[in-house]
Amino acid sequence: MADLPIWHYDTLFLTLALLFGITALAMQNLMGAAIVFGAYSFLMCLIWTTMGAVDVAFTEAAVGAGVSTVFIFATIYNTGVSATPNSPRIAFKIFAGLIAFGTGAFLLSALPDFPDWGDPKSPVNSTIAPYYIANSITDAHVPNIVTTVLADYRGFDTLLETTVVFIACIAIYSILRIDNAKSKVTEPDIITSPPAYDPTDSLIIRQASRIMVPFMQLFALYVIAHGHYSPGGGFQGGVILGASIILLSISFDLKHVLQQWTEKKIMILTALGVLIYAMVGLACILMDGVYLDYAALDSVLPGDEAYARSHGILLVEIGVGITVMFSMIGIYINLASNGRFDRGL
Amino acid sequence: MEEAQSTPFWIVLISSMAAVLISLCRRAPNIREAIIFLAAIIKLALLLMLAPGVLDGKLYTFTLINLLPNVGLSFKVDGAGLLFAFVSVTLWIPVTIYSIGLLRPKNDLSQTRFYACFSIAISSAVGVAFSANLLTMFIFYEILSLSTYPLVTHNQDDEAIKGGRKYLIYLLTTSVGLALPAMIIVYQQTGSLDFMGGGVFKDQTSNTLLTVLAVMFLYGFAKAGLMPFHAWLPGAMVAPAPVSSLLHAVAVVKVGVFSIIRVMTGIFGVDRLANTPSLTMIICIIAGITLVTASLIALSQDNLKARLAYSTIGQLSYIILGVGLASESGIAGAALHIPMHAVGKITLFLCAGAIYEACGAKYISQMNGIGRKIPLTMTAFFLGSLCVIGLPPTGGFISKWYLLNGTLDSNQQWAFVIFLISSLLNAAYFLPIAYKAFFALPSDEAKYNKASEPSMLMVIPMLLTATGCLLVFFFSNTMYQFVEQFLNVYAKSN
Amino acid sequence: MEDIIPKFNYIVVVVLMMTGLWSMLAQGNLIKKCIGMAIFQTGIILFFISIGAKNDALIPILTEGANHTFDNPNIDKVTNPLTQILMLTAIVVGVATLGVGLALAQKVYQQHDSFDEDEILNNQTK
Amino acid sequence: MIKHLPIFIVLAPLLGAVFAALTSWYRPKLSFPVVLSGLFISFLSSFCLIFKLLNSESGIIHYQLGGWGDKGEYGIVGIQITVDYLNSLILTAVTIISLLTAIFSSQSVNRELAGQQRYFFALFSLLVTGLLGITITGDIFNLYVFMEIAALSSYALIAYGKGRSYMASFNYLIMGTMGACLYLLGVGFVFVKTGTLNIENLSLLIPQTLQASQAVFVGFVLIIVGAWAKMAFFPMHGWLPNAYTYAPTASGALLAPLATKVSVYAMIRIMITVYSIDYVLKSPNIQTAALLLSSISILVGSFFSLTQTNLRKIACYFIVSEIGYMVGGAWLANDPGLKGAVYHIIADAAMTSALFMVIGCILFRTGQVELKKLDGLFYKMPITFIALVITMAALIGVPPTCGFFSKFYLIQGAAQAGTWHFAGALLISSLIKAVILFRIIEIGYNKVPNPAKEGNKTIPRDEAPLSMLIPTLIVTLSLIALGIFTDTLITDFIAKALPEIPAP
Repeated sequence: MADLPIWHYDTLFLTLALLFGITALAMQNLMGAAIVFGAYSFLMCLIWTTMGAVDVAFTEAAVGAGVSTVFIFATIYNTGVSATPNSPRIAFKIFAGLIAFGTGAFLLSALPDFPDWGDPKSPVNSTIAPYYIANSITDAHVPNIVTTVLADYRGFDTLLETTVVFIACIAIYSILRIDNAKSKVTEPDIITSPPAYDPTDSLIIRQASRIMVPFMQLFALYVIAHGHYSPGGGFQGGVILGASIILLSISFDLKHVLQQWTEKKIMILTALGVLIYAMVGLACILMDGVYLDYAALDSVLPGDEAYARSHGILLVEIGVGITVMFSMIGIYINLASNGRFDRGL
Repeated sequence: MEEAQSTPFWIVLISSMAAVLISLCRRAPNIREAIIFLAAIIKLALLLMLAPGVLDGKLYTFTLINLLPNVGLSFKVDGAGLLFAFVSVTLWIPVTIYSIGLLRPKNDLSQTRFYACFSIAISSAVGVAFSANLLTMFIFYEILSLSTYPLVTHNQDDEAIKGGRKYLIYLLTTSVGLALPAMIIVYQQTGSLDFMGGGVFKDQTSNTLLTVLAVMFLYGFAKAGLMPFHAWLPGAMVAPAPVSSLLHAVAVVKVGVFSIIRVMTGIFGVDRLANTPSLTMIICIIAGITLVTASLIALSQDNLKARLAYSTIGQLSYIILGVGLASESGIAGAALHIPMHAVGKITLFLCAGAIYEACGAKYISQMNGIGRKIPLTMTAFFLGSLCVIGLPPTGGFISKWYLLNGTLDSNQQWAFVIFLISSLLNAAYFLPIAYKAFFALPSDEAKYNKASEPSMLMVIPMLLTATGCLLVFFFSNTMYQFVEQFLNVYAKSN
Repeated sequence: MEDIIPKFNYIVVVVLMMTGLWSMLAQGNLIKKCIGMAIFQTGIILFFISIGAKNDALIPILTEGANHTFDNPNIDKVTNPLTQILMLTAIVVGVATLGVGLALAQKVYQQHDSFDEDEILNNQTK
Repeated sequence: MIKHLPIFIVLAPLLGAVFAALTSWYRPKLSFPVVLSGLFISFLSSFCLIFKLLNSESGIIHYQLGGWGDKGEYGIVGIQITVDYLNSLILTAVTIISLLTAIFSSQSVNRELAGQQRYFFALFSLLVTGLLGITITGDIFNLYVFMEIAALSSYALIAYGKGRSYMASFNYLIMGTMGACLYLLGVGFVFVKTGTLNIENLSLLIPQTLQASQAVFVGFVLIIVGAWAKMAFFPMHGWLPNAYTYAPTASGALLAPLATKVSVYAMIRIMITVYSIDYVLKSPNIQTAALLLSSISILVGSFFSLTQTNLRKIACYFIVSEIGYMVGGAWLANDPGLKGAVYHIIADAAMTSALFMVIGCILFRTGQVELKKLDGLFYKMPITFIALVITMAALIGVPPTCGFFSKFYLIQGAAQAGTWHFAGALLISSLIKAVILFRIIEIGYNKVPNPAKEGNKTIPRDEAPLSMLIPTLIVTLSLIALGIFTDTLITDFIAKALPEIPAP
């Protein structure tokens, strides 16, 4: 078994992840399911790190295990539902099981056709990818290939990805925000009976987070700015910045955060991030380049074409960071306060 | 001898443009009706302009736009088409006069809609007459179905709605369910939908397919009223008299049979028909059954309009049977029977409307003795009956003559017998009406005491068309010349 | 065993995804549906990442090292960056969808006082 | 600047949305014109591109983002957007319809969503961005991202309807995400064997060297099923009727005509460009299944529409049946079938748009669209009613409207392939729509006593405002115009867009 072409830890992690995933879905208690789901996400981060996908793992840690879990918590907190009742639809469940089983079998039918795990000569690893690895330095002076591909080679995807975050933010505001003019809505009674445990009471948590938040924010800025040389970039940094504010609101009070971050501020900044990205692209057109061809900016940015690309990447990463940070805050505020912007998790 | 000319297109379009103008003049009835006459006269004039050329053997063609590869919105004027268009437009004038007489006194404000739809219907009838291919024909056919719906439901009472529903369901279901797929199969098989002399099918096309297609077309153009898809016609009789007379004696039903003539001659080809006994057999049997059954049903109807409707169903089958004979004189008879029956039947329907207006009588049993009160109307009715039965000196005689000739030409003696039986039945259900009206004693003297001829605006058109029944007999030769030109193009074997 | 071990990752991926799929279809609870959706998505991400993995390779950040130089990297020893980019996008899309889904679930809860699909359906038809 | 037209198509509505979100805080009145101008630029660009395309020799226009083009042995390393004969038409249709719908919606949004319309037009514009992106992109992963942009904004647009729309939107979200995930997984399976995501590079690889690969085949099925879930194809259609019925008028009017059609386009693009007709023909099981499902879809949609009493629901079930037309036509995999399917994308977009606009007009004036309560509609809103009748006639397939010609091609394709159940389903659905048209006419026109007659109650005219009526009329008249110019569309665009398929 010594020359197996895979990592031994991975098989273990994978099996564990599988267990966690199934447990998360099988648990009756929703809060428990959310926690197990968070653990599952962390396990995934580990797996991806061992596979060499540090940027993805980083993002998953911030987004999947961090923010997503908080979102689910906020929802559960707001509704006060802790356990799912046993829904009696056995026949339907079996039917759905058959569908899933059939699909799975169909997917596995392609198994012999797949390249072995970790094969460097598989089509995926030998078609386009080598170009990126070989040329990232010469094209943009950026050692972190992921950053180059993200913001330059496939920069359009990233612009759209930022747009997706922007849309999610607007969408959630428009879905959840209760119109103040008509807010004679009767308050759901679950809010009047919050869970027995109130996190705002804990002194330790307050003090700890008060100390942590500045460091988190500093770290996030570093992640954005140093994304060219180390794992990270706009997304990760943005999410961490957002998370620092979310942490504040969890440990202190949502009201506190709400006073500072009004809808107007959040929306304008979120839109601004996308705007920066799109405008950098437009600037390239004005400078006789193609859309998002940062090399065209070499007359305004310092350095040669490759450096222009490097700086262009930094500019758009800042845009991404702004959008992601404020959308995360916006989404959290809405989910946590159920759109009423007064109190909540 | 084809000649490209846009006149056919304008002829079709004029009455549609008139429809637009009519709907703009809703508040000025005089101007509105003047527009109709003007449109009709222009249309007639343009038709007459084309006539000499057509008689010389010219085919006027015009393609407006290509709709599908090889198939355009195209027009082609030949003898039969011109004749049909001529009849529809000519009869439009008396019917309009009659409508004015009928509707104006009622102060019915939906008259504008009535006239507008009427004009569109005339447009599409002429469109069918001038179509150069199946697609164009189908388009006008459908426009006709839709534009006549408001006319059928003009009264907007329960009965009218019911009749209208039946009308649309029968016509749309059959055309979409049968004629459309048949057309698509033709296109898929041959890549063409043009009406051509020898038909579009290649020799190797199987006879079975052709037979199936023929049946689909026969029933698909349900306006021809072949049984069992005939029930819409009696149902549509709820419409006002001008509609029943022009549309359900001339335009709509004749469009149905005209379409079948076109398809049989232009798509299947007369030669192919004549050489495929199974094909002609099926057409003749369907038409023959309808012919006899409809005549028998007509005999049993007491409602005058219903009797006329069943009579129409029977007479339409004459035309289809004529085509099914696949001989030159059979087709000539079929083509001639369109105008001949048209003038006769329109007279009868106008009379039926007039009788109802004058005496309130709907049922034949109520009509004893009314001839003395309304002699002009009943005289017109008598002349119309003669024409439909086919007795000289009316036009019906000529067309039936050709049809009977056709049966002998193609050795279908049984069809000869059917024609004769049916003509006898025609006489049996029409002549007693006129006889009783003039000679029987009124059953309800008091009721009809005050009855008198309706307004002159209604009487004059009736008399005009009744005279027409006689005129077509004397000018039948001119009409035959048109038909001959059509036969030269489609029915003469090379 | 010899056939399965080199492709173990694919099997785990398929099982994970199908669990998520089943959960999206069959679970009556809206939150569970959302978690199922997230698990389905991580399954896909895992699939992409594992096809981009290489044996004994380094992370896709170039350094001066024994195996390769800064300017002329040894391509077989650097993990595939492309699949990672794609999955970064997928993660972000995933969290956006999850957020919107949870927001909708909250609204549904406000109306029907329940997360259970059957109960909601009963409420609506009432 | 001409060079950059392709990117402006997508970028203009995106920037429009961003600016609209920004201006909504300073000058709320400006948001709408900003979005409108974005859509207008997009429309102009796509319109100009058609002419550029007609003048170009290759019949395809590329735009490589970031300047990353073909790098020899590696293939195309960046993201490329392409305009060719197939998608130029759809781009124009999407831009025109979205522009008209935006004009149409301004009044109804102000009324229905009073006080909450802040982000509505931004989301509207973002949805258009997503749809245009799906159409224009030349990269199968980029397509996924655009798909999600369109999907996320449509969830929000539907949820604006309040009330039952939340659950409807949630169901759509689950089904839509499932579709997108299946699509992404399919992309993964294709990617495993090819290592590239560019559609052009894939189209060189798959049909030639990877015919027999099971992974590529599984990927194909997954992508197709994912697209099916997105377009509400039977049996994954459950979300659509509720979602589009409970959405606000403006969202429905934008989503109904465009969202599903664009997914159909994506499916056809994958089928004929990434894979090939040969590939489709060599998987006969899938083909048979797809055709059967299309027929069922058509019949289910039609029969359910017959049982509904709400005009909007009826219209939604029409969409389900029309999807069957297009999927079936594409999977006939012969020349007339594909032509019919592509033509029907355009035709159906126009028809559905007209239908939902008419419904919007009625809703605006009367506040409801229950079929039973439409009595006397003809006298109240004559123009709207006539538009409704024309639209229904087009849906039935009455010539010379566009619905007739698409049906013509589809039935021709079915006849050529010998798939009679499909032809039968098409005809039955036509007839069912005809029945519904009769109902509408009888209720709207004949049910009340004619007010024009003396002695009957008069019904005052009350048409929708001009800003709603004019777009409705334009779209309705385009149904006839499209029908008349069928030949131009087919020979100048669609025939050139499709690969040569030899007749059997």
